Amino acid sequence: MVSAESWIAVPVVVPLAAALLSFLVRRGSLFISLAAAIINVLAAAILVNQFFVSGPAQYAVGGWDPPLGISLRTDGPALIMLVLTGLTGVAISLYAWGYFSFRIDQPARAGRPEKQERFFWPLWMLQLTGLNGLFLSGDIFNIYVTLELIGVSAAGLAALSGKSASITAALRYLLVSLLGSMSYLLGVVFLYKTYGVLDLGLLQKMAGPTPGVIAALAVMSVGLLLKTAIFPMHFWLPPAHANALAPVSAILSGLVVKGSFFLLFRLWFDIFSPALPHTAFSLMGALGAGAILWGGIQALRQQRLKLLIAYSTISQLGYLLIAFPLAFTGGNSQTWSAVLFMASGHACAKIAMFMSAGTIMLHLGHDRIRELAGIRAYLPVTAFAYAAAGVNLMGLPPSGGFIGKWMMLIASLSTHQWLWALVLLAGSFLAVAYVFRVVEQLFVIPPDAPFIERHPRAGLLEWPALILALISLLMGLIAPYPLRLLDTGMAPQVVQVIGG
Amino acid sequence: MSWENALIVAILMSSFLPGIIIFMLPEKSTGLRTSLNLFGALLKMTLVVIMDLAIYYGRVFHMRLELMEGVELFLNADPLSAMFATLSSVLWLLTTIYAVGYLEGSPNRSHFFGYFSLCVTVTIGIAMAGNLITFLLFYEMLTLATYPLIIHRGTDEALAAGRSYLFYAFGGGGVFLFAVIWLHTLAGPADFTSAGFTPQLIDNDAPVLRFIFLLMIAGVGVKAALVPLHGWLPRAMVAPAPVSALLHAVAVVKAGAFGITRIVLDVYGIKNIIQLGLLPWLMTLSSITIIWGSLRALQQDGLKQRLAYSTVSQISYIALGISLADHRLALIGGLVHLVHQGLMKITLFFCAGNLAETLGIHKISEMAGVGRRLPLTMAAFTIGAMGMIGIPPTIGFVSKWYLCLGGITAHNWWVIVVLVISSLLNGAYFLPIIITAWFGKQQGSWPREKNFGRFETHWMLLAPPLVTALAVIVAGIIANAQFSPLAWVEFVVQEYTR
Amino acid sequence: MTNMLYSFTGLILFVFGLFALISCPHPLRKILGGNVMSTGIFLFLVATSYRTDTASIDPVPQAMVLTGIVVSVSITAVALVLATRLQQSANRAMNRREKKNEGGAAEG
Amino acid sequence: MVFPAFQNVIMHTLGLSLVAGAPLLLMAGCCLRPLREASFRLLPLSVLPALLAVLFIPPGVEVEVGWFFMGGAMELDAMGRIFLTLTACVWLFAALSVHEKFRQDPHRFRFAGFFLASMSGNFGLILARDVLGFYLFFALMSFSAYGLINHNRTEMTRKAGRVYLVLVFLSELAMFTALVFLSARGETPSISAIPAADFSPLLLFLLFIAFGVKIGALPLQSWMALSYQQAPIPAATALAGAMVNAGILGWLRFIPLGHIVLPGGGIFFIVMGSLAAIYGVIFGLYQDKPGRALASSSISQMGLVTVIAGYGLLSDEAGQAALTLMALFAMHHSLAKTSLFLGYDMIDRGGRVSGIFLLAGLLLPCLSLAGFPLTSGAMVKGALKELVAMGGGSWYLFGKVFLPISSMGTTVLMLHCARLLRQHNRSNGEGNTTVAARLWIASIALVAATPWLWPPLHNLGRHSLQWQALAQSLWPVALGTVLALVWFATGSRLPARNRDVADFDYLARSLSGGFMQILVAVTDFFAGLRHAMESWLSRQENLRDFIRTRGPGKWEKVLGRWSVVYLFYLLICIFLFIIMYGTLYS
Amino acid sequence: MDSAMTIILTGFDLLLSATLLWLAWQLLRSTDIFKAIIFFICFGLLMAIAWVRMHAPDVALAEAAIGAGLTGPLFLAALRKMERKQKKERRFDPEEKRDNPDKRWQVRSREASPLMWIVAALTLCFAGLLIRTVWIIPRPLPGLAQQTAAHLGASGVDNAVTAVLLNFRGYDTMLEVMVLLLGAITIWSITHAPFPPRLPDTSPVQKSAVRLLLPLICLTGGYLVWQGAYQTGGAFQGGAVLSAALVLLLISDFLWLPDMHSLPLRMGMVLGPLVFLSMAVLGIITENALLRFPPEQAGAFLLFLEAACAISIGLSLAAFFAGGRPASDLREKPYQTDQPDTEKEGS
Repeated sequence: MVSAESWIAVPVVVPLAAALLSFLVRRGSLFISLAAAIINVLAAAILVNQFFVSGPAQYAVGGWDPPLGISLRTDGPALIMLVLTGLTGVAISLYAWGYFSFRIDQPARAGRPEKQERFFWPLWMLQLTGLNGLFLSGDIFNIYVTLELIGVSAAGLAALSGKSASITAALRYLLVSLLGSMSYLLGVVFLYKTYGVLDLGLLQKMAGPTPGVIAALAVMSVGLLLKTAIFPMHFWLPPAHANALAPVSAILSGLVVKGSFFLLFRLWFDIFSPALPHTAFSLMGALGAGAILWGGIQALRQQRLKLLIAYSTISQLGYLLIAFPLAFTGGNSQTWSAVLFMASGHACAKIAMFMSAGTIMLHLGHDRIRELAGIRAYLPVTAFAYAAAGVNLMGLPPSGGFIGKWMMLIASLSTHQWLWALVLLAGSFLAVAYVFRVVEQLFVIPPDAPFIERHPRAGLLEWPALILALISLLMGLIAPYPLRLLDTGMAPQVVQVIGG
Repeated sequence: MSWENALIVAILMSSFLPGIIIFMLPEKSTGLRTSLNLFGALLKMTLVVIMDLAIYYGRVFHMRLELMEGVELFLNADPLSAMFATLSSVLWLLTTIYAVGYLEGSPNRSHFFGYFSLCVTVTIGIAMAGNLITFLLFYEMLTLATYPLIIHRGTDEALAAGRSYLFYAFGGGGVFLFAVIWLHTLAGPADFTSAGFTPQLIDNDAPVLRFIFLLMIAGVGVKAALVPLHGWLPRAMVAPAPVSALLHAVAVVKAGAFGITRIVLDVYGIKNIIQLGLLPWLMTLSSITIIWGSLRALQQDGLKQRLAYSTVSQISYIALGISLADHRLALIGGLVHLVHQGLMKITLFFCAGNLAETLGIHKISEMAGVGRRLPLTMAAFTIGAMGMIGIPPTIGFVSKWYLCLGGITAHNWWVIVVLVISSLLNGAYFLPIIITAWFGKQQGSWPREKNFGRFETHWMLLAPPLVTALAVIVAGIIANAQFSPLAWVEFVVQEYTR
Repeated sequence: MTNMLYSFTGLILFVFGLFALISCPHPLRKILGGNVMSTGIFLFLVATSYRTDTASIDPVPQAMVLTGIVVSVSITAVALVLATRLQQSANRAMNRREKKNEGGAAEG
Repeated sequence: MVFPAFQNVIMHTLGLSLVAGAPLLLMAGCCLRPLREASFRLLPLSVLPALLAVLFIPPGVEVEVGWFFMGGAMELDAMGRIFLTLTACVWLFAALSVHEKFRQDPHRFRFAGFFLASMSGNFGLILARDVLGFYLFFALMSFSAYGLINHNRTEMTRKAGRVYLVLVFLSELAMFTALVFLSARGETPSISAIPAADFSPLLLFLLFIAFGVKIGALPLQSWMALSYQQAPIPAATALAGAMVNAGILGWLRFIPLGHIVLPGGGIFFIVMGSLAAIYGVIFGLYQDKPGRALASSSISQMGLVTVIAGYGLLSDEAGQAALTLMALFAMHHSLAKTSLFLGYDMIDRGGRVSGIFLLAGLLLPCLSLAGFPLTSGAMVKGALKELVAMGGGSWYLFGKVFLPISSMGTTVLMLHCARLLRQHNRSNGEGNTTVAARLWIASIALVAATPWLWPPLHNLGRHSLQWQALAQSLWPVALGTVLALVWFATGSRLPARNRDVADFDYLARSLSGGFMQILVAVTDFFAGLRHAMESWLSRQENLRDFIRTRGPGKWEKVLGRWSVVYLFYLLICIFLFIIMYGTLYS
Repeated sequence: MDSAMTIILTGFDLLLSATLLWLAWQLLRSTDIFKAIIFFICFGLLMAIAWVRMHAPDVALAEAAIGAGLTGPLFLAALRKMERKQKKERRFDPEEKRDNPDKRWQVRSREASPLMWIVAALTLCFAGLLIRTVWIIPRPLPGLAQQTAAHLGASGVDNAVTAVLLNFRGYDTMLEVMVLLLGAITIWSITHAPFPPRLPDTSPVQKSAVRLLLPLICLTGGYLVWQGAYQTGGAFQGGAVLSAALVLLLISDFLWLPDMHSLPLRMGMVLGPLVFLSMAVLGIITENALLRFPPEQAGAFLLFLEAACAISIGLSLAAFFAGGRPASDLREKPYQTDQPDTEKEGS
């Protein structure tokens, strides 16, 4: 009968089926998707369990072993992203439920929110499929297909609100995504030309500093950087994220950029680290530093909440990159783990923030930061969720962000890379500034605060945000578990390389 | 889990859980909120006292939670933490009562009391932190927990104060984090022990260690309001009186001073720090702070502002005592002032709050003759102020006495000069308040008078300052008794002067 | 030789497409550029598999290119629809503005 | 046998505790609304435990109260007994007077409270065995006295109070510092074991300031005239009669006279003392208010005490002699002063005593102070001469010249006082003055009788009865009397307008004011600097504007262009290419 | 003979490459976008030839059908949609260039011109690096030809490309079909089919031509699907041909897609992916691996799969052409006036 290893297919197959069904059967799309999200989490949990029992696994799709066939694999990084996506996926689904029922109850334009809901679910499920496929895939061309799946569904989601601004942003997003994935594909071709295989595991064994790898890494990295919205190439992100519907912003900011980042991470640390010189890592660090500072400054100057959050995403992505030189020279595997740990902490926090912003916007009708005061009286949970998520962005204990920052600082100080440490601190200060710009508005209730009617389903909007925010806030306390996942997941060769 | 662990957790939870529940309570359920608050406070106090006794009889309280390799949460209740925890929990009870009275009928109380409880939880966490990471964790959380309290009024001024607070606190926090990590990379993960880190390190990295020390002091110095870093404190006075009391006596400023103590005694260790020659720096810094705070206090007309600057000055007594850490008496003086300053300053803030709440008085120039209208409040105020000046038999005298003794046994005349000048200035800014309150002639009517029936003000506003004022006197008179703060501090100091 | 030649052609097509995607302001041109770019990559990829000997031709790149073509047409279609929507709303806005201007002129 | 001993301990502890405790309890009673009437009625009884203790507590009983204020201890030693007796008597007089005078006063409870607190402090410091206990009670007494001085709350009393408070505060600080120096070994010494070895001139100077304020030593005297005049007369009685002694006792307790020789310190004391003695006289002659005149006489007399202490510091045996002599002088002075103040009180309240009797009654303490034969003054001055003789050398000569002059001056001053008292306007003529009169008479009796009844004075008394001594003590008084009479007869008065100048009031005020101004200026400067820095840092508006409109905003737009992004795309790509090729070829 | 052949072929290769590059350059630089699209179609056709030259007939077929055959019309339709209204409403502007209907596209490019030179130089540099890399990649190039050939027998089909596509790398194809469906879903989510795609003057000749052609096209499509197992052809090619039939129907007013109910369309679009997915899951259940087919029946399975996919692909491609969901589906108020949104989302 069905073997235990086949669980690995579930995170791909189930959302896929849900996407098809929810496109086909529109009425029940919500519940189909919700069920799929929950099954997805369960599958992720089972995979984690299997991982702890029997270590990294490889699964040949169709029974064809690589290099001929495609393999799926679970290892630490993949699993942590899988679990993250699963958890946040459920939260986002719940939130979207509340969000759309809210909007459908108060239609601003006939039919529009309903249309949005109908198409949201299949698109979201395909997005989930793409992400899970990306994390699990062990084949570089298959990864390209998942990237496209992610890219197109993300553009579709971004365009869902139907406003001109969001359409513009979505088109730009789509083109950027096209450019990114084409660059990636070019890299795939180079690799195939050089080694004649597409499997990650085989590539890892073969890879060395050869011309093909060099070209592949250069174009793939730059493509993925573009897709991840790293600093000088971030232009597409803020409009896309800020103009989308709230659940969509959450998906885009929390998960989608993490997908391409994960790939970058995998390429640089898992597969090709032997081929990469130190300077390359420093370049990544420099880009990260630029992102942290620039994103922070831009976040400071925004007048709108969602734009602020979007720019903070840019800033936070910089942290992930700044970890590259630190992990390379840090001489300890922790920094390596810190990257993904921080990424997942940030994902939870960012999703919670966008959810809060969406809730506020639904209730208030706008998201101008200066006019938010008083909202706490009606949406206390949301206000708190925003603040709690902000703690993660600021990197204060005990959040996941803190643990990540801690490990990075340790690495930078123990290897005397002062500059990175200073940038990390400066980024935190900027984060404090832009988080509290909002929080101070959220936390006060002026006497003349306007009265806002609470939607009966507002709980569905508020609590998922709070739970994610709390997860991000308390992630530091449960750090040993994900870190264990990462530690065991690392291939011995990589440990050697990074450690040496 | 042994009962010791359970006790630690229970102590933390006894304010945390009520805090969480209070957050969720609707605004209207005043009774439930108040009883939860008081129940939590009483429970916490009881538990802390039990813990004190157990510590006195040699029990060890440890709790570890590993976050990752080399980073663990470590809660450890040694006598020093017990001292701070006791102070905080007792004063929290009083402040809670006071706050309930103070905020009666004002909006957003669930929010307020929720953060109030979180704040004390975090403070207890600071007290019981057993290593730098844990300390840092709670230290940063303290900023977060107090910020909503500072901006509670929601006025522009409050927001500006909040911003200033954040600027300073997170600036300090960042510097502190940096220093902690730096030290971590040099010395590895280490718990607070009276020995500090290994002496070999000094041979290799003395200049770096010095620099780290400066960074650390700057980091915690922000909360302890050491002089160039004190700017937030007077501004934060826009917060309601219970918050000021909390900031000055229970939580924030205390946490900073406690941090200095920990850094000198437990992170570096007395021996090491002397070898590094760092104490004179600390002494200079604290002396400047003492004098500066007093001088600035002299020029304030706002009562709370004056008190705030007085805190700036007084808190550095602790640092001054610590800076003579190799002399037992000075150490005792410094540590005992941690408790004493808390009692005295909270009295003063309670009284200032009473003046503001009952009569609408915010300025010293409006206080003439107020002693007749609020005799009990002003009596408490007088006692608190006397304590601040250091007039016997108040506890202020006790700590000053020990500090001076420490100075003289160390042949460090500087300390005495500083303390005498400071006392002179303390007198110069407190005595006129007392005189004008008691002997001045009332000018016209009070700015905004409220009547509370039987007592001169709401009983919940009256009882806490009276209790603390009594404590200011009694704890001074019985300083040598077995169960006084002084005795406990001597117990604490045993560990460090062995 | 042949595969080298076609590889170069493919790469140059890629670069052309890239340049067009970036530098052309018109969305349709951008999308065209994207198409040229992908076609270039496909050519580059298939050139890899080319052997004079028909039997030893590697089918995997061809399969990949088939997949790629389909993906590419989807993206193109989506992008075109988006661009159309955008242009239409821009046109409408322009018309509205003109109408307003005309109305204003008529009144004035 | 254990039990009775234990019982004794309890009794002694209780007894000694009550000496200072009873007034405090009564004070507490005065503060509580239901008890205050009764407490006020019991006011004179508060002295009772002190008197009983003098009578019944055997010498050498030492009570340790370990928990009390860092280790308290009480003992009633010989010196203490003298002072306690004396002080208790004065306080008793004062208490009775208060009880009588303030019966109708609306603020009597407040006054009683301060009064009792001062009293408690005064008793407590006498009994205190440990320096901190002494300090504690001294502070209690000093600060409570502010309430006595500023009882009437007029502009003048407030000013008097302020001056007093400032000086008291200074003295407290000096004393505190002195105590710290005394404890330089790390533990607080007991009063009987003040370490002579560590005694430094600095310490002596600190003690001079600490207790000099109380006795009105020269630069610190300015509170006295103000307070004695402005305080209610019973309070002034207590100040002049009892609390001044606390200052003397302070010196006695803390300067281990007889164990140390500090010639420099001694000279300082002698000079300051003699200056004070002369200054007191001259200053007194300017006065036209009895209170002020009496205060200046106190200044002058206390100058003599300072001189005694100074001589005591010159050598060991002189120290021993000075020790006794200071105690005796204290007693002599306070009895005379008390009597004068009680007389003043009686006159002030319109007491009807016939002219000649009044004059006699007033003259007796005056002459006693001047050192008229057969009075305690003569005895004390005789002893002083012997002490001066011990000083040796030039200081002996100085004493020989100075003492008669001082006696002469005192005589003139005291006669001036008596005249002022006689001429005093009876402020409120009505009222029952029988109690006041009786008190006054009792005090005169005490002044007259003490030299002969008090055992320690027997020797001196016998000595003073010798002819030579009589003559020696008589001629300065006589000369002084003549001078005074001439002065009175010519009717000339010294101009009153220089009074304030002589008060050092201006000087002090302008000095302290200038000092404060400098301080304020300095702090303002730094605070301003800091403020400027902060506002520069947090000039958020400008910064925000910059971030929003210029700089970052503009560049963000540039970064939003496809071509710019493409530029970066190419740059990063080419950079990666090149560096990786670099590794390939290196 | 071989050498002569080689020379001829090399000449052909050079010519073809040069033509391709020239076409690409033209289509990217020509001033008129309409021309550019025409160039693009030509480019697609030439590419098909290039594919044939590369011995990739499957790709050639797909390119011809999809790359040139479908994408070109897609572009043309889009261009028409973009210009149509404008033309209608601004009749007095015959000089208006078809290119750059909106001025803002142009302004930016002029501004950026100095930058463009740098960028162009860097692009050249980039191209040089790429070419150089290809140049130095060691030869012979490795590949998976042997493995594929070795396992072809177990794949159930004879055509190696189809074997790779549907069996060895069936997972890729499953996701790829999803991407296609995703494209359709996205397009549906964006807008309605915005204008009647039929030509205004459908002549009777056209109609009858369509009537005649239709069965033929369908037959061709079916044949291509069927043939996929053995020779060139397969689901994509067949699907593309089917979509051509649908497009013909659309533009000839036979099928009025915007008026259709969306459910049958959705069912048709989902059919292929769903069958694919079911097969995949069936593989888990029966063969213990995702997408594993029992080797004996693999051929039948794959044929079924291809047939289902072809239908869905045809429908999806037709949906691309229609450019939106049926007008009756999920009606929202049309965007008559696209005022700046003042509703909930802010602006």
